[in-house]
Parts: sequence; structure tokens; C-alpha cells
Amino acid sequence: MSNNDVTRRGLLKSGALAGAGVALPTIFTASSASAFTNEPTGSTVTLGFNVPQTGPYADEGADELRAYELAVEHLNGGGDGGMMSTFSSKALDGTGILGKKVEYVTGDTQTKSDAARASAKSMIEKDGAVMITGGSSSGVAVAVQALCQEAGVIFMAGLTHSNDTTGKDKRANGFRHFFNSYMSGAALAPVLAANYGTDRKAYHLTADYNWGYTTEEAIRSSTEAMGWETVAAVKTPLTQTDFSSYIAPVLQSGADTLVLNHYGGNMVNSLTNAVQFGLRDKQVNGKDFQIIVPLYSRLMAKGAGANVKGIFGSTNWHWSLQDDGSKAFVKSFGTKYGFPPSQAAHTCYVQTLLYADAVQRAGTFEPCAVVEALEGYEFDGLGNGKTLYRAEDHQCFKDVLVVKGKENPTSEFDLLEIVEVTPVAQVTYPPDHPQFAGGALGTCNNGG
Amino acid sequence: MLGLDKKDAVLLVIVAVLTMFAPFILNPFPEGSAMAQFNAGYPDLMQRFVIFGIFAIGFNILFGLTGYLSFGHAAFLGVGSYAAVWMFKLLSMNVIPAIVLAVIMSGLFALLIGYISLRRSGIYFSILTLAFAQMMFALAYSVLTPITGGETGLQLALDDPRILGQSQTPEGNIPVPGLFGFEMRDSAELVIGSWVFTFNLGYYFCGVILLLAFYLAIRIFRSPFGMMLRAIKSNQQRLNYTGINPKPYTLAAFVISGMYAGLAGALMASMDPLAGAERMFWTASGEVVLMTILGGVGTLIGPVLGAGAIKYMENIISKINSDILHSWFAFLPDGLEDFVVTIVYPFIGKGWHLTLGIIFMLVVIFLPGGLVEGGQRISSWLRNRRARRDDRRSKTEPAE
Amino acid sequence: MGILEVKNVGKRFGGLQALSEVNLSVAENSVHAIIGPNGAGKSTLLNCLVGKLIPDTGSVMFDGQSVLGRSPFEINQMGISRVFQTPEIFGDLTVMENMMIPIFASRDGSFRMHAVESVVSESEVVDYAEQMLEDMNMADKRHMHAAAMSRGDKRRLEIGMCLSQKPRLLLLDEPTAGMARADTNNTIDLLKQIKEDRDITIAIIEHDMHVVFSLAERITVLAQGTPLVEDAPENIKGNPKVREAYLGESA
Amino acid sequence: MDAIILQILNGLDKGSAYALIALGLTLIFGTLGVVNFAHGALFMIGAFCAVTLSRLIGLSHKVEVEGETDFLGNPLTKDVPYIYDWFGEATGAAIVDWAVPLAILFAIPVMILVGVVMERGLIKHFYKRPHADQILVTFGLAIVLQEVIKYFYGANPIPTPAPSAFTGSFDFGVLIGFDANTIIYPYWRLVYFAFAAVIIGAVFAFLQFTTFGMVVRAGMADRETVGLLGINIDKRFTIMFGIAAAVAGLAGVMYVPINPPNYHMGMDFLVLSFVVVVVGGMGSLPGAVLAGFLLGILESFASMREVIDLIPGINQIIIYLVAIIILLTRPRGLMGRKGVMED
Repeated sequence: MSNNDVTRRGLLKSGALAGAGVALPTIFTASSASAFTNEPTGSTVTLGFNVPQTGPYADEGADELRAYELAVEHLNGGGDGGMMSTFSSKALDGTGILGKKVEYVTGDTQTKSDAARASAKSMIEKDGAVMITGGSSSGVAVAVQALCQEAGVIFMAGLTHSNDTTGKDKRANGFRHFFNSYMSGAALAPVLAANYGTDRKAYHLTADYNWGYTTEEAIRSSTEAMGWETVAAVKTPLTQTDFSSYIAPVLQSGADTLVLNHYGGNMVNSLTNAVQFGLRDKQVNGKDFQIIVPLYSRLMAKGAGANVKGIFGSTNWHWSLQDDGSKAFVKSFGTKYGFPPSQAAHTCYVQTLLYADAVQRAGTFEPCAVVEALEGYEFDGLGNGKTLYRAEDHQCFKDVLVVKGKENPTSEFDLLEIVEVTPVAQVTYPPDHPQFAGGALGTCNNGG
Repeated sequence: MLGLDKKDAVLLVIVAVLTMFAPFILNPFPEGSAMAQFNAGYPDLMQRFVIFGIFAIGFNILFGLTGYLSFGHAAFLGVGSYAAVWMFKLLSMNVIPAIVLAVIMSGLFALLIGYISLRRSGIYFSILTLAFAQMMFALAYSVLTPITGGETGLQLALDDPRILGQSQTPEGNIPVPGLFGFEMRDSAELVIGSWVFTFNLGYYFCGVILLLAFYLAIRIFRSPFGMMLRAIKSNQQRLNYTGINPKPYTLAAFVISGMYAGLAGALMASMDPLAGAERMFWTASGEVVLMTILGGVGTLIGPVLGAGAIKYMENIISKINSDILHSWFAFLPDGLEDFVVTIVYPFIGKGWHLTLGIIFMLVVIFLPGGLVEGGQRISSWLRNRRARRDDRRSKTEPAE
Repeated sequence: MGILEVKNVGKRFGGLQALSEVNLSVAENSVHAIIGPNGAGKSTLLNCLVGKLIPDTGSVMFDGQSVLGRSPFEINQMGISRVFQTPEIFGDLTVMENMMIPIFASRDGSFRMHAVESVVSESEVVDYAEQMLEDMNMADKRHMHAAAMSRGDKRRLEIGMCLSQKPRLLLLDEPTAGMARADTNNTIDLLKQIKEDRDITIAIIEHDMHVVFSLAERITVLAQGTPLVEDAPENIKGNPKVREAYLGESA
Repeated sequence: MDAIILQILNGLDKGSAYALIALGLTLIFGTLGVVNFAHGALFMIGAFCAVTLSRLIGLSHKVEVEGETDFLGNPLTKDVPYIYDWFGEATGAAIVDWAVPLAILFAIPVMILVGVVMERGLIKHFYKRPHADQILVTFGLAIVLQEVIKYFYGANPIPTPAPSAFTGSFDFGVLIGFDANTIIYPYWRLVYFAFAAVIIGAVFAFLQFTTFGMVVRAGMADRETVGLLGINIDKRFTIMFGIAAAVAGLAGVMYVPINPPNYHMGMDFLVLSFVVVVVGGMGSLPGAVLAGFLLGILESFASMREVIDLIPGINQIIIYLVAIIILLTRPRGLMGRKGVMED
């Protein structure tokens, strides 16, 4: 046996050529057929879209999938081309990637690292996917990223906000366009200081898992740096549905600001509960009580309904941005599906384009060449202004949006308004920043 | 053969043949055809079939024989996975020490949890096991993050010591699990026409272990020990008054099935070196209960079939999307095509849970003995039909 | 000194004094019946003998050893087998398996991890079980599920299972309760046969006087939780105290 | 002190949700002997009754807004509920605002119907089957029900607020002599607690004081005897299933403003409610209620910062820890009867 990964599709093509019409079995090993895992040898290339289709993030996953389908359509020359026309790189020409028509397979991560890896593995082993992308939580992103490193395919992360994805769990074959906890803290702190003053006592409720920890750390250190005091930080179980017993003691603690380091269902419920308790009508230390949600998404804002009004948070992207790239994307997404895209959809669409572009520029699907093409790559026109894919940790550095729940929404999608576009310089950190310490990128893996 | 009677030997041979030829059996459709979507003969899924088969066989030793319904069995799977990954991190990437440690660790956990939980029976026992597993899940996901990796799972890293192996490969990558120089992911392929069959070392490793596990289960089923376990399910009172102490028997069964779970966990980690806390969540425990009941409680082969059925749905049905549906029904006229796709769509892809729920209900309602009973019914129906045909023939013959 | 010596046993359930100062001596190789009206405490006494209940006071000695505080399975291992009022057998197992379990129990003790050898390879147990089934006249039913048998057959199997352990004391709890006359007579004959064939002590709790007087060599009459008289059967019949206990105040 | 009072309040409120769900589960188990894993789904369906009604009330037609455009540059449209056209804007807005309480009236018949259909169509055939079969078939049903809801309503939570009269919180602290803002509690949660108390009281009164209830209680104690008396106990049990479904459904309706409902809220409560039932003792109604409140209060205490600092992670495991301790010290839960579900 050879020391090689399975490369189904690539093999099939060459095998079919060699064995056409021959009934005798021919044994092939992967190494003789291809130079890297799942090298596309036919007229098509297969991408794997691995998103949550069941479980609490299914709606977010559905939106990601819409974006992927749109991206594939644009790559293959269909539709209006979306951001391909505003993208600073003009390598993509609407004829697929390197002239090969883009096909895709989909899978269900169930928002569980095991299921996500199973699904990704089936894409790699069975469907011959040469790149895996998607996901809606950091646990899944980190797990699938490690798998792709091992298998020798590229992983373009979907929605993942934890520092760890490009911090201690970074991998050479993995890339993240989405922003992270540190950036949220760095972007939010000045806006909070401007709006709420520098003399605040903050009370953190933190989801009791990795993403919660990194977010709490990021927000704490950036708010404390500008003079805020952290009164308490309480960890809440992931499976918690009713946060009343965590919210109730907040006022007694003398805090005047509540930071909800929660995402998804946790955030919807904790924010709803906090508003229910009338926290926002209270006065503490002579100031109006305030609530902050570090990571916002429109889908969550929708779940929390009117409770988000006036609450600050950060987001990777929002459809109301007025740059050409964003407008082009919103237009083609909105035309196809009838409503504006979410930030998850945006990051997934962009990741697909960035991958395709990198392959096009590298002139090969070989993962190490793609890594090289992406590392240190600077681009523009994809909605967040000038952006750098940093070589040291494969994290995108770009402007971050500070948003606020809109007081008078005009539709069910118009829930957030952009307060400030924090310039990239303000959210940039050195690769060896303590919040990202530990772990190593390693070297890229071509697999086969 | 091997100390088995003929019927069991035949069963073992059937399982052996199915396992060894799975790459062929599970890939009946040629690559590129529309039906290739239903092929399950790729390494990851085949590995999952046998690993969850082992898990379910072990669970059945407890539930099928003694009737004690553990609702927290996934905890031992998780313990096994964590133990195995820690071995990969600290010792070496060889799977043997990892598996040995995983089985020992899960056995110890099972001994402790079983000793406490078996003080109660019926649903009280179920809730006790559930409570232990949920506690383990919750702690592993949160406060035990330094040991378990928490949300992201326990992973290998480039700077792990691996004292008997290497921290990194010469190319600067994390080494992969192997067996004395052979890597678990090694595969060879056989191409016949437009069929491609994959033979993966990891799969065959798991397959051999499945056969050993299955063989051991047969021996346990047919042993005096197994008979005592069935007697516990049947009438614990009588057993007590017959001079048998049921406690050590149930505890032994609990520990054995916990070790099977640990073995399955270690194999999962050996095929894919990551251990996540979700493995211990109550739904994962529920899944093995469903596998066992779906296949047929208390039967030897049932749990393996049940495991296969559920994993197949999870991995194959969930990957069918509307595009694929359209391509299947493209031969229909446009309106009809859309109509058919609309009807089918809710049941596939993201709707695979719905299909699963419906199948559970149908099986429980119509086949209380699970898939095994279904098979028996079909075979007895076939026998009857043949008998009737023979009957008819013998009746008509004299008339000729 | 009898094989079973019950001294001053008392048992209280809340406000009810179920047993008080029960003294009983069962002579080795005798058939001893314990009779009494409903609620006399017969079953409570029996449960005290087999470890299901622990008496509040007194002692129960079997062959010179105390049984108090021991579990039912330990007491069985000492040599006491119990037959229940409604036959307790392993309904889901075959008749043959039912017969083998007690044999394994007496051979291997209360627990042995014999998980790998096959049942059928244990030829001594198999042969003995076959023999017992022959003795009990049910060899033809050996592959049947025990639950599918008639009540009489279940009773017979249960007695056979107990006998296979060669107990020194066989406790029978109303073995003919709910049986038709013919079945009752069969059971009486069976027990007589057993007594003839083996060295065994039988203690029987019974309601049916016909059974009692057909079998017993010695009878203890229990009333309101305490022994009224203990005597030979012929003396019990005419005893006015017994009459009163059975027929109540109205007599 | 104030912190403890606050957590007791919290616990009572959490506990009332647990108790209501456990009560329905126990009713079904006690009367029919069926372990109903679909009970959480009934709770969820109740919640979606509220969502459905508020959507029905809010059914709208589109009106173009002059001079504004939407994100694609098309003319902006605004939704105007039909109910505004019929009753005028003020009355219409009030009806929309009160959708959740109104949903109680809507949910009762719906839930009783769902319950009766479930019992007659499915559960009835499982009375004599092993508990494992009952668990599997009702679990399958729960999956099907939640997937159907997901198909129509999506996976995201759907905000469905309480009437605006109930927004904000009540300051208990001031009432009993503490500083302002130390012990506050949301009005709607107080409503939920009172509502739960009324429902629990009504169920107990119904079982205690009506002949119907007496027969059902007798049936819970010994089904065969009652059958021998010639009473059609099956029909009564069907009705009982309907009532249990309605209790679960109402618990769901009123829960909607506390946390926005989603399709998996039933599963979230399922394991917990079983723990509650078992801790209370299988088949004991008072046990279920008692255990519901007890676990609610303990969970609240365990979530206090001081307690978590003392024992990290205690808030993650408290419910299960308590369940283990209670089951080991009281073999049949707090108030369980002997011999129930022990085989």
C-alpha cells in the first residue's frame, strides 16, 4: 500500500481513460495518478460546502448555502457576476476555475465537530472535493480546518469568530476571512467610550466554551484599557435556555453595563431576558444601564426582535454598506433570493471567490501553491475595503463594523444600523499577540 | 468452528464476508452515474459503520441481555476517544497503546458509574446513567477545557511531545495514526470499468476488530455468563433465590459494554485523531439506543444493522441537495419535475432528521423486533411461498 | 436440634405486629407444615427465613449458622431453596436453560465470570440438567420457552430447579394455590416421590388442609403472628385452639 | 439575603415551567403507563400556537410608502395588518399586542385535539408494548413534529413579545424594605408563575373533586379493577391525554414571551423534564410539582457568582448531581410508589 490519501475523482478520470473498455481490473494507487489530494483532471472541479443544515444554526447555514450557490453561478459565468466585477483581482473570467466548470457538494455539519468532520471527509473521500468551506461556529471551523490540513485540501472558514481559529489552532491549509474576538473588542471599545464614557462598571455573562472565553478576554482587555472596570464575569452553560438567574443579580453587583458574550440561541435568550428584567430602564451609578453584544448577526437580531434596539455590537459586514462591492453583492443576492444577504452569506461568498482567484493566479489547484497565492495577498472590492490575508496566521485584516440595533426598522431585515466603520489599522495586532499565543501554522500539506 | 455451533459460525462467516467485501457491496453504482450518490463505500463511512457497529454490539450486551437501559453510554465512547488522543499526543501515533489505554480507562469509568447506577433499576437506572453522562459532557465542554479541548475538541498539535514517536513529520506536519509504520489512511484502489473500489487500511483494521468484537459477543451470548444475564432480564427474583448474585453480573456486563464503547471511541480517534465533547451528549447516547432497537434488541446482528442504517442516513441522505434531485428527475416534464422535487425535498438534505423520525416510527409500529424481524418475516414469507408453490405442484402433479 | 431453628422472631410493620415470639424447629429430613388463617404471618415468616425480610428480634439458624442479614442468594447457597406461590421461573428462557441455571449456581457459586466457554460445552451441567428434566417428566419440553408452558408444568419446573441444587431444606409457599384438584394431587404425589427419593427436609406453607395432611409429619399452626401449637398432624385435627383460630370468634 | 430571595424568586419561576411540563408527563405516565418522549414536542407546539395566532392576527397586505426605496431600489412597501382595516388602528394594535394571552383560547382546543389524535392514532397501540418501544416511537414522533415545525417556521427563534402592559419589572425589594433595584422581577414572569399555580391547582382540583377525576385516580392506582367495574376507562384516559397535552401546550404558549420559541425548544426541555419526573417519583403528581420547584430553585442558587467561584462548573451539573443524590438516597424519587418502572 502506498502512503497516500484517497483521491477518488482524480483517479476516476485517469482510471477511466486507462481502463476504458477494459474489463480486467487495474489496480491504481493514488501517487501514480495525481500530485496532490483530489487533483481535478477532468473538465470540472468540485468544491465542498459544509454548513449546518440541522440544529439551531440551520437558518444561518441555509443562508451560507445560498451564497455558495450564487458564488458558483458567478464563477461559471452565470448571473450578473456579483462581486467579480468589483474585485480588485481580475484573474477570474467567468469560465469556472482554470477553465474547469465549478461543481459543488453539500453536507450537514449539525454544528458538531464530529459530524462536520464526517461530512467533510465524505466530500474529500467520496466526492473528490479539492476545497472545503463553511461552518457557523468556531468549534466546527477548528475541527474541519485540522482535518483539511491532514488530508491536504484547502479550508476556507465560514463564520468563525473565536481567536483560536487563527490563533492557537491555526493551520497552514486553513484561511479565515471573518473577523475575530480581538477585532470586535478593538473596534467596539472606542465607540463605547465615546457613547457611554470611560467610567463604567461592566458585568460579563460568558458562554462557557472556547469562543466565549476568547471573546470575554478580548472585550475585557480592550474596555479595561480605556478605563472600564470589570465587576464580574460569570460563565453560563451552553445548554442554558433561561438566563434569568444569571441576569437577576446583575443590578445588585453595582454594574452599570452588561456584556453578553453569547452567540446564537444563547444570545437571543440572554438579551431577551435582560430586557425583560427592565435593565435598560434602570439607572445605576447615575448612568443609564447599558447592554452590549460583542458579536452581532442579523439572524440573531431577528430572533431577539425589538430587544436589540439601541444595543451596540460588532459585525463583519452588513448589507447596508454603500461600497461598490457590497452593493453588487446585495443586488445579485437580493435579485436571486428576494432578501438581503447576512454577514455569514457574505463571508462565504467572498471566501469562495478568494479561493477561486488564488487558484487562478497560482495556475494550479495544488494546495501549497494556493496557500502561497493567498498568503500576504492584498485585495479590495469585496465589501470590507482594502483587505490583507496575513501570511503569518492566515487571518484577513480589514475594516470592522460597529453596529447598533435600529430604532425604527423598515423591514424584518433592516434591524441593524452601522455606527462606525473601524479602520483596519485599529484592529490589527501582531501575530504573537498573547490572545493568539500557542500553536503553529505548520507547513502546507498537499496530501497525495 | 472456533467453539461456535453451526448457526453462529454461519453468522460469523456472513459478517466476515460482509465486512471484508464491504468496499464492493457498498459501492454498487458506477462513478458518475446518478445513483452514485447512494454509494457508501468510501473509507470514512465504512469506518463509521464498523465503529458504531462495535459500539452497538457492546451496548446490546448490556441492554439486550440484562434489559438495563443505559441512557449515558456515549460517555464511555467519549472517555475512550479522549484517552486515545492523549496517547497520540504524549506517547506515539501507534494505535495499539491508544486503544489499550482507551479500553482500560473506559472500563474504569464504567466500573465507577456502573457501581453507583446499578444500585437502582428500571428508569431510575436510566436516569442515573443519563445524569452521569450529561455531567461529563457539560464539564468536558466547559471547565475541563484544558484536558478535553472543550468546544473545539481535543486535537493533536505540532508541539506535542510524543515521546516514542515524532512531534512532527520531516515535512513539518502532524503525523497521522498508524500501526507499526502503516498509516491508517493508506488506501489502494481498484478500478473496474467505471466502478472504483477503495480499500483502506484503517477500515480493514476496524473491520478485523469488529469481527473480534462480534466473535467475543457471540461467545458471551452463548456462555453461562450470558445465560445469567438473560436470566436477570427475565426474572431477577428467581435468580436471587437460585443462589446467584445479580449485581456482579450486571456490573460485569456494564463494564464490558463500557469497554466496547471505549474501544469504539479509540477507533474513532485512530481513524480521525480528534475527540469532541458532543460525542458524550445525551443525543449520542440516545443514538446507540436507537441503533440497537432499530436493528433488533438482544439479537447478535441487529445492532450492527441498526448502526449501519442510521449512519447511512446521516451521511448519505443528508448530502442530497435540491440540485441533485433536479438532476435525478430531469427526465420528467418540467412541471412534473418541479412537483416531484417539491414532494421529495423535505425528506432529504436538511430534512434527513424528518426521514429518520418517520423510519423510527414505522419500524417500531410495524416491526417491533427491528430490522432483524423484518428479515425474518421476509424469509419466512419466501419460504411459505415456495412451500405453497411446491404444495400446488404436488397437488397438480397427480392430475397430469 | 433441628436443621432450622427459629427463636423468638418478631417483625413489625409500622403499627402492625406481624410476627411475635415465633419459635419453630424443623427436624432434619422431615416434612414440616406451617398453617394458619389469612394474615397469620405465614408469608412474613417465610420471608424472614430466606433473607427477603430481616426480623426485628430473634434469631434464625440454619444448620447451626445464622441466616440473618444474609441476602437471598447467600441463603440459597447455604442450602435452602424456595418455591414460590406463583411459579417464579425464567419465562424468556428455554426449559433446559431454566434447569441449567440453578445447577450452575450450585456448582460455581453466586458469581463466576465464565463468559467465554459455551454453555453447551459444559457437559456435566448439561447431562445433569437433562437428567433432572427426565426426572421431572419434561424432557420433551426442553426447547420450549418456559413462559409458554401450563401453570402445572411451570410449578413442576420450578420444583425441579430447586431440587437440582440438592438443597437440604426446601421451602414451599402454598405450592398448590389456585390449582385444580387433579393438579393438586399430582403435586402431592410429586412431593411424596421427592421425599422418598432424597434426603431432604421440606417446610411447606399451605392453606389447603388436604395437602397438609397428605404430606406433613409435623405441623405448626400460626395465628395472629404467633405459633399456636406445634404437633403431629393427627393431634392438630382435633385441637380446639386450631379450630377457633380458623373459624374465628364466631365459633 | 436579597440575593437569596432573588434566586428563590428565580427558582420558583423556572420551577413553574419544569413543574408544568413534568405534571403533564406524569399525568400521561400515571394514567396510561406510557413514557411519552414527545411531551416536549407538545410544549413546543403550544408555543407555536402562540406564534401562529400572532401571525394570523398580524396577516398583512402591502402598502407602498411614497418616496422611499428598499435595498434593491424598488419602491419600499409597508405591511399593514388587515385587522387594522377592520377594527381601526388603535383597536387593531391592541389585539396584536395581546396576541399571546389570546393564544391561550386558541391553544386549548388545538392542543386537546392534538393530544386526542395522538392517543387514538398512535399511543393507544403501545399500551401493552415495552417501555423501550414507547420511548422510541414517541421519540420518533417528537423528531417528526419538530422537523415539521422547522419546515414551516425555520430554525431561528421567533420573537413573540408579551403585551406591552407587562413589559418591565416589579421592584420587590422596595416592598419588603430593601434598596431599590435589589430585588426586581419581570411582570411577565410573575404572570407565568401565577398562571402555572392556577393550572397546577386546577389539575389537582379536577382530579380530587370531580367524579371523572376520581375514576382516573382509581385507574392510576389499579387499572384492571376499574375496568372490572364496567367503567369505560379507555375513553377517560383519552380525554386525560388531551388534558395533559393542553397543560403542556399552555405552558408553551405562556413561555413564548420569556424566550423566543424555536423548533428544538421541546428537545431542550425533554431531558430536564424527565429528570424532574424521576426525581419526583414516577407516577406521582405532587412529586412532579415538588421536584420541579426544587430543581428550579437549586439551579438558580447554583448559578450565583459566589457559588460558581467556590465550585467551578457547578452550574453546569447541579440538576444531574441533585438527581443522582436523590435517587441514591430515596430509591423511588421524592414521592414515588414502589414497583413503578423498576423492571
